[in-house]
Amino acid sequence: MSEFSSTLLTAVSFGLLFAAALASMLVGRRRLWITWLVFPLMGFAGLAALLAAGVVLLGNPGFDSTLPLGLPWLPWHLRMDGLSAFFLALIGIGTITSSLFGPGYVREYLRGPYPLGLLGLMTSLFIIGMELVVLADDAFSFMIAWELMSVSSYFLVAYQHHQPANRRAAFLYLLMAQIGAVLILLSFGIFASFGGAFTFDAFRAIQLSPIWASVAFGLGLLGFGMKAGMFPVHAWLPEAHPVAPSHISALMSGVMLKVAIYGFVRLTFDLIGTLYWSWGVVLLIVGSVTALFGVLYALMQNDVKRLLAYSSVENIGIIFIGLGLAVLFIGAGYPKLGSLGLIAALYHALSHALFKSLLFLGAGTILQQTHEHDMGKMGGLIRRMPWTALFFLIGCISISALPPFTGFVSEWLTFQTALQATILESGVLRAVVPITAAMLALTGALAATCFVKLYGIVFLGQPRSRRVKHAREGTSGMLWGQGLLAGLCLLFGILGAPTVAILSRVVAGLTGSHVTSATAHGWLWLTPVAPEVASYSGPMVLFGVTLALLAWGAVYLLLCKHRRLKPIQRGPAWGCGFGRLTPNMQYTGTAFVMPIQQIFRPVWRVHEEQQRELSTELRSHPTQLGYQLQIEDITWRWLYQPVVKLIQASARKVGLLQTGNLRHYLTYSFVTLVVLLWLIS
Amino acid sequence: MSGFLDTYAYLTLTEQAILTLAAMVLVSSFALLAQSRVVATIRLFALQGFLLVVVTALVALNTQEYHLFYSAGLTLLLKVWFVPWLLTRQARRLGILRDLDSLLRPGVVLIAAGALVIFCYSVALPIQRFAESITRDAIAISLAVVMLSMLMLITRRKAITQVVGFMSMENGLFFGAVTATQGMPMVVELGVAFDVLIAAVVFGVFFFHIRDSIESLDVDMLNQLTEVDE
Amino acid sequence: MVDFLNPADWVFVWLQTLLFVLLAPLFSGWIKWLKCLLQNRRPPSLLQPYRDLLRLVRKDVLLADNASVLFRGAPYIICGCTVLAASVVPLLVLHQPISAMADVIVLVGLFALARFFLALAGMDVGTAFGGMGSSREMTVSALAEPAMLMVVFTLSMVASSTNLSTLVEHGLQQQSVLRPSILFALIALIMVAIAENARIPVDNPATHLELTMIHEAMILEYSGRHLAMMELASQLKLTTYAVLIIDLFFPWGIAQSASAAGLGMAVVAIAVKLSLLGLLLALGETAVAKMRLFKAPTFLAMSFALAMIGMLSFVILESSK
Amino acid sequence: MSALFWTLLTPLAGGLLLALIPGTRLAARLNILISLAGFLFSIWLANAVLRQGALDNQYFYIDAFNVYLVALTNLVSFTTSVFSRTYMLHEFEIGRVSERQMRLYHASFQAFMFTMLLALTTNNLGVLWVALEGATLATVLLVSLYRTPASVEAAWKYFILCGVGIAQALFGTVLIYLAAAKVVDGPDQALLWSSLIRHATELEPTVMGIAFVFLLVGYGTKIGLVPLHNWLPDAHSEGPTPMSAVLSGLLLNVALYAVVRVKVLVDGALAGGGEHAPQLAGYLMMSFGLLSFIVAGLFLHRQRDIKRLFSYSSIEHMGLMTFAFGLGGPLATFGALLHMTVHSLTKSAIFVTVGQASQLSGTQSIDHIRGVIQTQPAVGWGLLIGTLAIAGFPPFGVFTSEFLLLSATMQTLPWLTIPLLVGLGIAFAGLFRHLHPMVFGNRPEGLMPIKATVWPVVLHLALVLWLGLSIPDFLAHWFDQATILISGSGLL
Repeated sequence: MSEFSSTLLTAVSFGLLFAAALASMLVGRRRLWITWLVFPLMGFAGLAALLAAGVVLLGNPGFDSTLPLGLPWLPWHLRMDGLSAFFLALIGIGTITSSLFGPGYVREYLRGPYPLGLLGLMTSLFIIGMELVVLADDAFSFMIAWELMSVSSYFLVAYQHHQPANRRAAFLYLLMAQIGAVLILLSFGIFASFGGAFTFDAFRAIQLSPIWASVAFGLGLLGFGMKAGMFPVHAWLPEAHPVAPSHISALMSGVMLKVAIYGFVRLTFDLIGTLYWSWGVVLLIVGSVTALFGVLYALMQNDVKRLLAYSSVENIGIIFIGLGLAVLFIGAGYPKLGSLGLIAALYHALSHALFKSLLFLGAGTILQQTHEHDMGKMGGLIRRMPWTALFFLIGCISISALPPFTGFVSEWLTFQTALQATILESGVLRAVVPITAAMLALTGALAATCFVKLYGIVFLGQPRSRRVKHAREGTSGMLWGQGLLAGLCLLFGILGAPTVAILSRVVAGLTGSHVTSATAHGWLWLTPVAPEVASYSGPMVLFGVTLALLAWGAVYLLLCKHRRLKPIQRGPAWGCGFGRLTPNMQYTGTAFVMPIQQIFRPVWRVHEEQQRELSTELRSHPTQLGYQLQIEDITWRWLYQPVVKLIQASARKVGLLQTGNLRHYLTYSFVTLVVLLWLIS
Repeated sequence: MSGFLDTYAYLTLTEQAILTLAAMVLVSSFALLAQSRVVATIRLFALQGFLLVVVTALVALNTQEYHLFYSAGLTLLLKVWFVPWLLTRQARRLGILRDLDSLLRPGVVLIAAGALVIFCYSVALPIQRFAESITRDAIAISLAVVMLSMLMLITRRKAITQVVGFMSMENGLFFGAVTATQGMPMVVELGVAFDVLIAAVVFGVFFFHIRDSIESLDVDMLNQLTEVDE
Repeated sequence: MVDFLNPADWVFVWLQTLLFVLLAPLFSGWIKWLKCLLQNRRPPSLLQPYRDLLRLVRKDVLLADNASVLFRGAPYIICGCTVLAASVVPLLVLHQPISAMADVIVLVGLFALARFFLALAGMDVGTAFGGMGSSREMTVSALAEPAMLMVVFTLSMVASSTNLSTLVEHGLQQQSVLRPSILFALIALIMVAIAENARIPVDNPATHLELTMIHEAMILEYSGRHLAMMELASQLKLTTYAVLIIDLFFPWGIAQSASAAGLGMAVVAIAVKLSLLGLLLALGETAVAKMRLFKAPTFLAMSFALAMIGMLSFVILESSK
Repeated sequence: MSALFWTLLTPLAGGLLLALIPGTRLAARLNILISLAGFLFSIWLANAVLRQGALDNQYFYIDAFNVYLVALTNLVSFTTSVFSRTYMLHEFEIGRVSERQMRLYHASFQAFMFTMLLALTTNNLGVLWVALEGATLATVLLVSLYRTPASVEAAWKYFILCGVGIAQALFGTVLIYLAAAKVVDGPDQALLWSSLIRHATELEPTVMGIAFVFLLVGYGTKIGLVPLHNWLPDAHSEGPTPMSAVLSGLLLNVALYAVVRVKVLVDGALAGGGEHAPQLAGYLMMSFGLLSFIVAGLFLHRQRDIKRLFSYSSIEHMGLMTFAFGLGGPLATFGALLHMTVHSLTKSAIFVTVGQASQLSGTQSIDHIRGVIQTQPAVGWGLLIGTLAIAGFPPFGVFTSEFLLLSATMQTLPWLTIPLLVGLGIAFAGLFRHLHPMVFGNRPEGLMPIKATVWPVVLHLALVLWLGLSIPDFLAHWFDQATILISGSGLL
């Protein structure tokens, strides 16, 4: 019965998405269709997917089916197990919230040059692609779904193609998506060449030799890592995510990156099966570097969405750290701790899906209202858009891994797993793991700095430009979308134990080891290993924080109702003797992170430029000062540019073949013939 | 060298004649390669064609494959008369009949041509099954003629001499087909002849197109379409 | 294992937290008092911090024109988080139900949450000072927090637990063992505590010199009861750190259970240890000058390195298998 | 049999008819009708072959391998003729071509179709050669149709290089005849593929080896294998676009078809012993294929002309197919056959849109074609989606075939996947770095949409999409039979 219901719900989800795609194609000039037909259809599709996943996550069996598509001897296999269900749920949540947010957001495009139908069509295809990826059960349909996801999101990145930056980003995105896909394909190819079949079942049955397994793992890591935004193959991410429409950015950063993580987990933990601890070390190194790199670059950004994109890189690093711990512990013979690491990674995937979607939706609201990307022009939005400000604050707290919100639980679980490293036999490993944890700690602290900067500059203080001054709150749909995510951020921050219980079931399907201890003490307490080792109670922390807020409420009531306290008075802040405060007196984003920039200087390629116009009378007295700071991703210089140069140079060399002279061409033909004759004789 | 047998002496007279003619065809190829005057090139080409006609006729006699006489007639018509006539006429109309097509380093080219002949022979040498008959030698010669014609195509700059080279290549093929295999099936022969005819006509048309566009027939000046950075 | 939901225990938790809150101004008064003595000034009364707080509460609140809701809510949240953090740290009795609520990582998290709001509040009005303070605070904490976590990791690897009660108990059981890791961790933690609590040489709580201040810059715009809460929170934070250091490294005397004798003993022990720690701090603050702001990262990097060495020495020297 | 007769007669008679008819507009319409008739006849033929099995007589040999190519050729010819009507009439209206040239164009178009169909259906390797040479002759005057210096130059190079190449192929054919004459009874039988394949193992291996070299170099010139490819971009870029579409989509296929037919023979001969490695033909094809694939990918980066760009892409894909056929084995062969189909469909669709885009912008220069999506969305999207398809993005069929090829490579020679993948990446970047600014961005001032027939593109891309999502049973069956013919064993 339940198997039937999950199948049915999944089918309904796909059906609705196809209907949405069809409707988008028919939109033409009927723009209201988008608002009243396409987005609701998508929303319900997301809901259906969420329910389908929920049915399976709550312990019912998944399903297994084939579709009459694909190759004659290889129809598309679809299968839903716990892992698929978990990621399908993420997709469902992302879809629901972005379709709540979408109708309000796309009003901006109503009069623009970009066709709305295309947006709807590609969004539907994008979601279909993602859902198919997590359900695919053979390499062929997986690749098709994967590329469908890439291509449709490419169109979404290129949607506002009149800006050259967007075109460039889209190109880069598509290129790297393609390369990544090819690497993944190659990784699957290794299985196929040993097993001769392309179904995941056949893959699972194969026992690869350590070398081939490592090659498959490495290719998979690179391929999926490229999509997920792993350092140093992340370069497309900070370019592409910011330029897509914001609800798409939310889907891309919040959900698509998780789909890449899904692929990696599926490949590593399910298909390869036999894990080696050395892979774990690789993952830990890659993860910590990615996390640290991401956050340091995020810190330096002044474009809101770009900052969020780099922060996605950071969070992917954290997820990889969790995965690395899982592989390491399983490889070293501690499946239970490995499961815990995997739970932490999946939990962080969930957290990141929630808060990054939330933040991108918030950024979208800001963008729609102010038409500004640059936070140097913002400020004081908390007074203009209080609800968005509240939700964004929740997002910022969550992403900074602060209790009692969801980001904290997942990082806490990661720490707890890392601290179990003492039981490992190898001294090197015992040292590596805690150092990774230290990197994680550093990352977390820097992330907090980053988001204080973001929130402080954007929402607090005084508006720095006129457009921002006239910003208004987004539509109710947009607020509902954000509110829902904010609520979930809190919910999953508090209900750590029940969530871990579900995740534990999911993970047990892969590692075979059930982490029962984590939730052994009821829903109130999360005890990953044992209660005397570590415990966390989200609800009680929330209770404590609520008490503080209640105290505020009480004071407020006393103040307003009973007039026991004197009412609050307002007055101008001191402007340091320069008269009233002006927006220019505020700290800028660049100034805010200047101390950190000084500390970690070599990490970035910094281009600083100062302009100074001196007054004519007093040579030492500048009338105007200008300062420009550009941060360039070092991977460009050390990785991408050399590759580009190499290709350009080889192309130039090869171009010498085509001299334009017929006699040269005849000579080629002649020489070819002679050489071949000589070869065979 | 005790096992040495003068196999040549055991061949029939016709076969000896065929081989002699083959040598002459080869020589004509060399001559084509060395000749730089347009009109002389065309005439040499006609001569080569005539040698082919004779060879074809001899083979036809030798093997009683009488359809080869048709081939011989066709060749006479096409390669000895029509193509040289056409080329001469066009060259005259273009006013290049007496031109020289300067050959770069003729000495080197001729030495290379000699080496090429040896190479062709070494390629044909391992063909075991036909070692006893003249077939193998015929293959070697025709291969050499084809290769020498290619060399001619490479070293010539005039469109018209390139066409002669191209046609001479066809001659080499034809020679191979006749001597080694006693001619191809008739349908193929006819098809080939038809193609040669059309090709000759199209070539004729092209000379004028080329002259109209670059005011010369120097193929080295046809170099607009290139991928090399200027 | 303590029964998590025993009401009597919870009453005790409340009482101890109350004690903590009440103690905090006294501890900071004590340090001030000692410092004055050391610097040959006439000390204020030990109760002066209480008087200051009361005076502030009674005063009117004056808000900047463009201060937002966040600015008004922040003191409550900051104060609440700090109290919550303090309630987790065992002051008198070892086993408490609340220690299961939050382990030492959560403790760091709670402080971080408080700091998050503090930094935001600093930026709310839009003065240059506020932004400057927030920027510096976040910079310092970005380095201090990982160092703190490293210390925590070292200790929790030694004790195989991050639960505060378990950690303290572990310390009690093997009091005479000299571990290099613990030594390094102690020094690192003290350095972190100094940085986190805005003490000399990282920051000077007594100055309002714009070029050097960190903490004070953020709360410049606060007044009245808001300022009182901010002050109380920072005093409480200082005390919590002090108690934490005592608990983790010198836990002797803490009561194993809530018996009268044990409690009495514990009160005496904690009073003595806090006084001594205060003395050390005052001595240090008198002897050392405040360093330049851009030296602070070096200071913190050192604490991070020490914590790291501590952990590595545990992994390499003390736990080889 | 009668189906075959009509299939061949239609373009032949059509060509003669069109050579005589003066009215340009009428001729354009007739061209479509003739191509449609040819297409319908070819379906009839395919149906007949599918029912009655292979057709094999003195003159013609039709099995699963070529009958589907016949159908494909006719389909592409039909859709191209539809496109060609609007395109060429536009060229006529703006005065780029005269009425006489239009007549030449239409006649040559059908003549070209005839030669291709003849090459595909004939049983005789000699006739195959004649037909391929005929194809060159039929198209060479079309390449220089515009009479610009560049087009004349391209045509001359095309003519000489393909002529020389094809002459080499003839030498190869002669050698095969020589090898077969002793084995096969009757000189008339000695060039018939059907009898050659029966006696394949008895053919003299050394001669067959040399013959294959000549045939590979000869027909390889037509396929566009590096370093024999030099004529291809020139000829494709300078001729009228419908011609480029059929050249890229069809002629290259037919040349490859010829090589594959010969390869089967040579494999048979070499399997019997001799001093060559049994996979000599395969190795040669693989090396040429791989070299072409990578070099063409690099060339893509340097293009300034949109049609040159896509003709290099054709070289790249032909290289891939040659590689796959060389690799052998059922999986690779199946993939190569599929790739032939989808590449034809996609590339001809791309050339259609390329033609429209360059007419729209009035230039073939990549630097000056801008914002096509904005100016004329149908053309822009066609170009973009077509390029995505050819670049190997699913769910288009090119992905399926490349997937099969890669996995086949992975199974037999895993290390070769590395250059393949590098090549794919380079080619992809090369295509898209040029495509992006062309389709996206703001529309240039003063450009007006042109009259463009879009449905052929839609049809082709829809077919490619269909093949990517699911290969219909009858087609899979066809491919499988062809796979059995070529590689000896099937997949299904």
